Amino acid sequence: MAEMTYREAIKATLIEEMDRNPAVVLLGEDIGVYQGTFRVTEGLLEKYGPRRVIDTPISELGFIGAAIGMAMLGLRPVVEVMTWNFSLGAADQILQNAAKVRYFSGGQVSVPLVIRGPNGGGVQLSAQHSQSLESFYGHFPGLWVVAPATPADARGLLSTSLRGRDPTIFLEHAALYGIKGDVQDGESSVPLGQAEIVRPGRNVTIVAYSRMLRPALSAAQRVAGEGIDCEVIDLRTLRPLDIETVAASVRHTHRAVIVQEGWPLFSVASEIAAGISQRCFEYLDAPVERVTGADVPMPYARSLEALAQPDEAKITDAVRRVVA
Amino acid sequence: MAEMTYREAIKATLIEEMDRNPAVVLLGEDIGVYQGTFRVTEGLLEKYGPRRVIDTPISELGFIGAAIGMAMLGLRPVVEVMTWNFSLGAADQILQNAAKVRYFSGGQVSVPLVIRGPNGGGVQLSAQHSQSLESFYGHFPGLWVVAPATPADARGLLSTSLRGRDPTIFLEHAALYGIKGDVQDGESSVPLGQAEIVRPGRNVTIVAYSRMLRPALSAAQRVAGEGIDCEVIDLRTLRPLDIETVAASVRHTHRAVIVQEGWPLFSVASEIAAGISQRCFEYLDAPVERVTGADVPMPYARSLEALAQPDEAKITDAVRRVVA
Amino acid sequence: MAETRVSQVTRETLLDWYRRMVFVRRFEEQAERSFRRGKIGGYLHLYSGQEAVATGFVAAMRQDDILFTGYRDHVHALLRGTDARAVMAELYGKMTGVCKGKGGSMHVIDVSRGFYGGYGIVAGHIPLAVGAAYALRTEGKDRVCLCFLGDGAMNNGAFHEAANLAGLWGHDGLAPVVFIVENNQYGMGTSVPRASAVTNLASRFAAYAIPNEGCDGMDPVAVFEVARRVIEDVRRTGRPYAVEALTYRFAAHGAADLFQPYRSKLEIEERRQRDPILLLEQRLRAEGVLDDARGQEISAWADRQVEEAVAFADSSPEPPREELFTDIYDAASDRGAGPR
Amino acid sequence: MAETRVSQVTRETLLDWYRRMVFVRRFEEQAERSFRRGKIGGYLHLYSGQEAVATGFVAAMRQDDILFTGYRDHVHALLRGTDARAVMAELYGKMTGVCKGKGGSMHVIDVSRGFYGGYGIVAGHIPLAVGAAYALRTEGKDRVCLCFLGDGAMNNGAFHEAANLAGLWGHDGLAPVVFIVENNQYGMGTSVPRASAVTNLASRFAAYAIPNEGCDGMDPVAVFEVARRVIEDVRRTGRPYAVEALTYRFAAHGAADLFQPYRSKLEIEERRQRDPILLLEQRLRAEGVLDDARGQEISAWADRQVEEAVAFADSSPEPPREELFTDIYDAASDRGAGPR
Ligand SMILES: Cc1ncc(C[n+]2csc(CCOP(=O)(O)OP(=O)(O)O)c2C)c(N)n1
Ligand SMILES: Cc1ncc(C[n+]2csc(CCOP(=O)(O)OP(=O)(O)O)c2C)c(N)n1
Ligand SMILES: [Mg+2]
Ligand SMILES: [Mg+2]
Repeated sequence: MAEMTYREAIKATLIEEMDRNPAVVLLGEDIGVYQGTFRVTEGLLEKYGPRRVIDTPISELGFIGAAIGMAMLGLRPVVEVMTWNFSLGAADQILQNAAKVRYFSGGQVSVPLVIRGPNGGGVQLSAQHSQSLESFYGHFPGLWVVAPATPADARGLLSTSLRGRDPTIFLEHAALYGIKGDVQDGESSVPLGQAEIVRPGRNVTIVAYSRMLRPALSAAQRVAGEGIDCEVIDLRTLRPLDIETVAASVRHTHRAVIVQEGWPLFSVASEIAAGISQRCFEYLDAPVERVTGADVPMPYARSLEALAQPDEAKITDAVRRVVA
Repeated sequence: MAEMTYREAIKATLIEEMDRNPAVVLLGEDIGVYQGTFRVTEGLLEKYGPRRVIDTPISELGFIGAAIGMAMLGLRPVVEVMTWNFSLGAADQILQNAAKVRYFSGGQVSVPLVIRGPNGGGVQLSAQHSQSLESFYGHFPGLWVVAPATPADARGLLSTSLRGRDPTIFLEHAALYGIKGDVQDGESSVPLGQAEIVRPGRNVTIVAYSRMLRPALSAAQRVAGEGIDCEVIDLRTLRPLDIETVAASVRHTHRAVIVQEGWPLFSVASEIAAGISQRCFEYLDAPVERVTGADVPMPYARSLEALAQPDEAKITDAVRRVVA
Repeated sequence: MAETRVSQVTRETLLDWYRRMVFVRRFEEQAERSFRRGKIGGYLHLYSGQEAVATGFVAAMRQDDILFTGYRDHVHALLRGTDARAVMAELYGKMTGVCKGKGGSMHVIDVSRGFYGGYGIVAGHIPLAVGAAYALRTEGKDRVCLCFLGDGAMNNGAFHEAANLAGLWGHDGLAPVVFIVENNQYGMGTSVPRASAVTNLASRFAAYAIPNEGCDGMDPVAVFEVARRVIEDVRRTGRPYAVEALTYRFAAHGAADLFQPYRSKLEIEERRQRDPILLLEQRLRAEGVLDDARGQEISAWADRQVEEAVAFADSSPEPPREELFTDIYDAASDRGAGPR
Repeated sequence: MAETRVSQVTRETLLDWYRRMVFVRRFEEQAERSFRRGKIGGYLHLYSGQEAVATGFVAAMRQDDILFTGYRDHVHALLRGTDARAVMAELYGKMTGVCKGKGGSMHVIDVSRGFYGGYGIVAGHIPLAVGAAYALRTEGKDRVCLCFLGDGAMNNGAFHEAANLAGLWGHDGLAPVVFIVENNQYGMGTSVPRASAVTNLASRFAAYAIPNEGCDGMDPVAVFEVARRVIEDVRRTGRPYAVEALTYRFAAHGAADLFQPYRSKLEIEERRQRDPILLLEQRLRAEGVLDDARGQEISAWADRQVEEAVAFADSSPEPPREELFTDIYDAASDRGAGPR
């Protein structure tokens, strides 16, 4: 066991895989000479050289498409998108080629590709730079969609993704890079598609992932004082979605609150709420509550941005509502 | 009242608006000389000339971006995407500029833009050409998302969209262009954001839209013989979503089946199911059933494609399940 | 010219090319008939008229080289040696198709022959080809990647970004890719001058430091001479190269297009005067390599091949329903637990 | 040169430009200080070093012309005459900001001055500018649209597709747009030769039939001479034109970047020898138009302007919470019932 930051956990995993597998190459804007916008790839160009750590032009469509082609021919590219907002320019390559070529080739072609980078908002980057795109990518079959909340999961889920043979949307979060946590030594891999109960409880199930796990936990802490015992589940993977773990929990708590940073409509929260209502129809004692980002483009002003996002207080209120 | 096809209804509306408003211009691939891939714009180049009917290169990102710029400067562009699948190349322009510039400019700029074309599958176009993208576009605030199922609604919703001052994602369906229906003479406008009860009933509420309305209606017909009286609702608009009309219906039917052509996860069906479960918690007699497209890239083979899509039989079974 | 040809392309080779070209033309004609009969669904894009381009380039490829193209892809597969029966079965959506009937006409793919497809989004395959070329180079071998694209595809951003990456990586010898622009004068109904600000398409590659030239896309020999030189150059240097082949599409853009308001019957007739198969036939007859008997023999052989392909496709089974859910994710990685 | 300048740009004008350039530099320096103090959040991209480019071009614009640029946008607004207080208030996220504090540094927009912004996605604004230019032409007036972009933006597909559309529409006189490539040598930490296969960026416009030339982006007079000629040409013809202005960014890419491993302190120092403000000051002193007293006067005036802007921004109110839900859709169209 060693304590490391979320950033260090990702970097350590990249190094581990690059050392054991020469087919792993990194591509992205300013990941080399510049050392990475969020310093995740710091020093890797010096360590592995320009053929394996490739600085790219501002051509998301081009280099993500090229990475798909590399993967089809046997390399294992890991693309860093400076932020997921910029991946929209490459949506066609990700959704039409990476997610589908195995299928329309009748299984002849694999695309062992990981695309990683920060998702979400919270640091006043305003409308174009604060999007949470998991519900969008998660809608498309052919992709894996992962969103770790802790250094240990960042490490475990990334190493699983790097050894898989399918395209993985690996959603990090700028607000998490600096957080610390224990990570087991040596290789560690966390299976995709398995949620984790991070806090057992009896009265209410709170479902969260990525950056929202911490306010969910502190809200659970907070209401514990009021005698409300919350079970907190970290989804960790959004596609495939481990709805069973969530449903099993709600079958004994009878109440659920879902927390997500992104927009409400046609989202992860919609699916979880629908899945719970369907699977726990006989068990629910109250309607499922959803705490999501406001249905607005993200404003720049600090005060408005705060209003637009879920936080401990909003989660706490929702918990109180479901037990009321 | 005149009977016309869905195609004719759209074309008639375009002509009506182009005649009354010189600011309306059309852009798209092969909408002019070629007369439109689905013949919706047939003859319009000859009628309005090349400055108002603009054939574009295969540059969705470029000409949709240009259309946004035209709209910002006072024109009212109507973009035809040959099919919505090709809009993925322009996702960045649609989501980052069209949907957000009014907001981040503090209301200084409007983008009165309609992007229209066929969405969905069903004619063996395989994985890259058969997507239903409404759940994707509907996730983003700043856009209107419309999906008419009848000639009358195609006309009414398009004319409302063309007079609005916001970007509208207007989802037609290749399988519907040829269907006929009564359309009232003269101007007609259907408000966005209002679902319609197309078949009143007492036992089960079936929610559908676009191409799925017809199998939903025939399923209702079918089970009527078994004494199951279905109320069928056509959503018509997906953003904003008229969940209230749906909830009001379920409050008296106590049961619901949602039908959509698209993929299940993080979708319109997820949101409706969640919304019903929340708003009709005390009223539901059975879990909400969802009939959606299979969670797979669309296969080419006719038999597999049929398996991947909702149809009357699948809807009928779902209705029977909710009343069982 | 006569010398060079004779020196470089033997009469036997020429005759062999003629045989192939007649065969793939018949294949496309049959595909259209099957489409009309409802045996083939979706979109069907025929290559008729452009045969000399793929024939010349594929002839210049090495067995272990690879290629990518768009949706007008049947002939590229056939020329690489993919069994015509498996290609026709794919168009018929049968389990015996190269892609198990899951891809259809726009996604003919045969990795065993280095043919990576077969893509339906215009220009969407170009970045793949550039990345694939990079991967080939990192193997330390000297394999080359061919990327066929249309004139219309050049106006798409995917082309621009991929071409710039090829130019950049080429400076380090890491982009062994040949761009072959099949300029058939139209992108659906839009002629080159109505879609491209500059009509000399080869010249546009200068913006990416990619050497380029044009060639007569109706003459397989002319194409082959350029192809061999260019491919070997790319193989040696690891730098990209672009060739614009001037050609013409005789068929409609897609088999579903019943009329073609964007061009006149007369134009098509004129272009048919330079039908690549006709030109080659005239040359072979002039050289006495081909006579009526030989011609009929080839024609009959081609028809037989095509008939067999159709019979095979027709009698093949539909994919079983389980196929709906296979090939989405790696079978080795169970969906519940994720990739291992 | 001396003659031309004197003939075309009076000493008074030059002095006025100097005043503006000193002012906008101070504005940026203040913005950085406010960022360090946590008064400004998000990303903050400074224009320091590039002032001559916007100064020369904006000076050559007509009142009713319009412009678009990226996220390095404060100075373009200030030079067009947007109140410095409203710009600073925007950076502070206040209700008195040009965009009511909703846009921030990357989205400074002032439509009343023809400044359409202010966009955060690299190259994403280029198609907007081409469409805007088309719209201007359909008014039947002769207004022109300026589109500033970075060297890095040219490698993006949005640039390619928009430039091709401009070239195409320009053939019909429907694309009165001037592309101004502010080549500051880097896109974040990636130098031009590491991002672009071809380093003569102006020359890349040939692929779109867009006439182009380069100019010294450190000399406002050189920029102005080119700008005036080019803008009038575009105004007359309705055809696009491209200018590559060679310039340099003295500040870090963004104020948050603490170290810059991609370039040396020495390089920056050398480039500062050609600081556009310094060069202009030397010229004005040489011509006796500027002396110490005048210099201090201007410096003091600039500081006062900036202080006022900061005081205004600091004391302005945050946007009220209702603002969270306004400006998403047209107020006239009620969300429930849709646009009317
Ligand atoms: C991005 C995208 N936009 C539009 C289409 C529809 N489409 C299919 S083929 C085609 C024309 C392509 O022309 P070209 O590149 O010249 O190839 P050709 O068909 O002439 O071989 C178009 C517009 C598409 N498949 N992809
Ligand atoms: C599509 C996209 N990719 C990446 C980014 C992150 N980013 C912001 S500015 C920048 C560099 C742009 O360089 P250039 O175009 O030369 O403009 P400069 O910053 O030098 O003025 C990058 C990569 C972005 N904003 N948009
Ligand atoms: Mg073509
Ligand atoms: Mg730059």
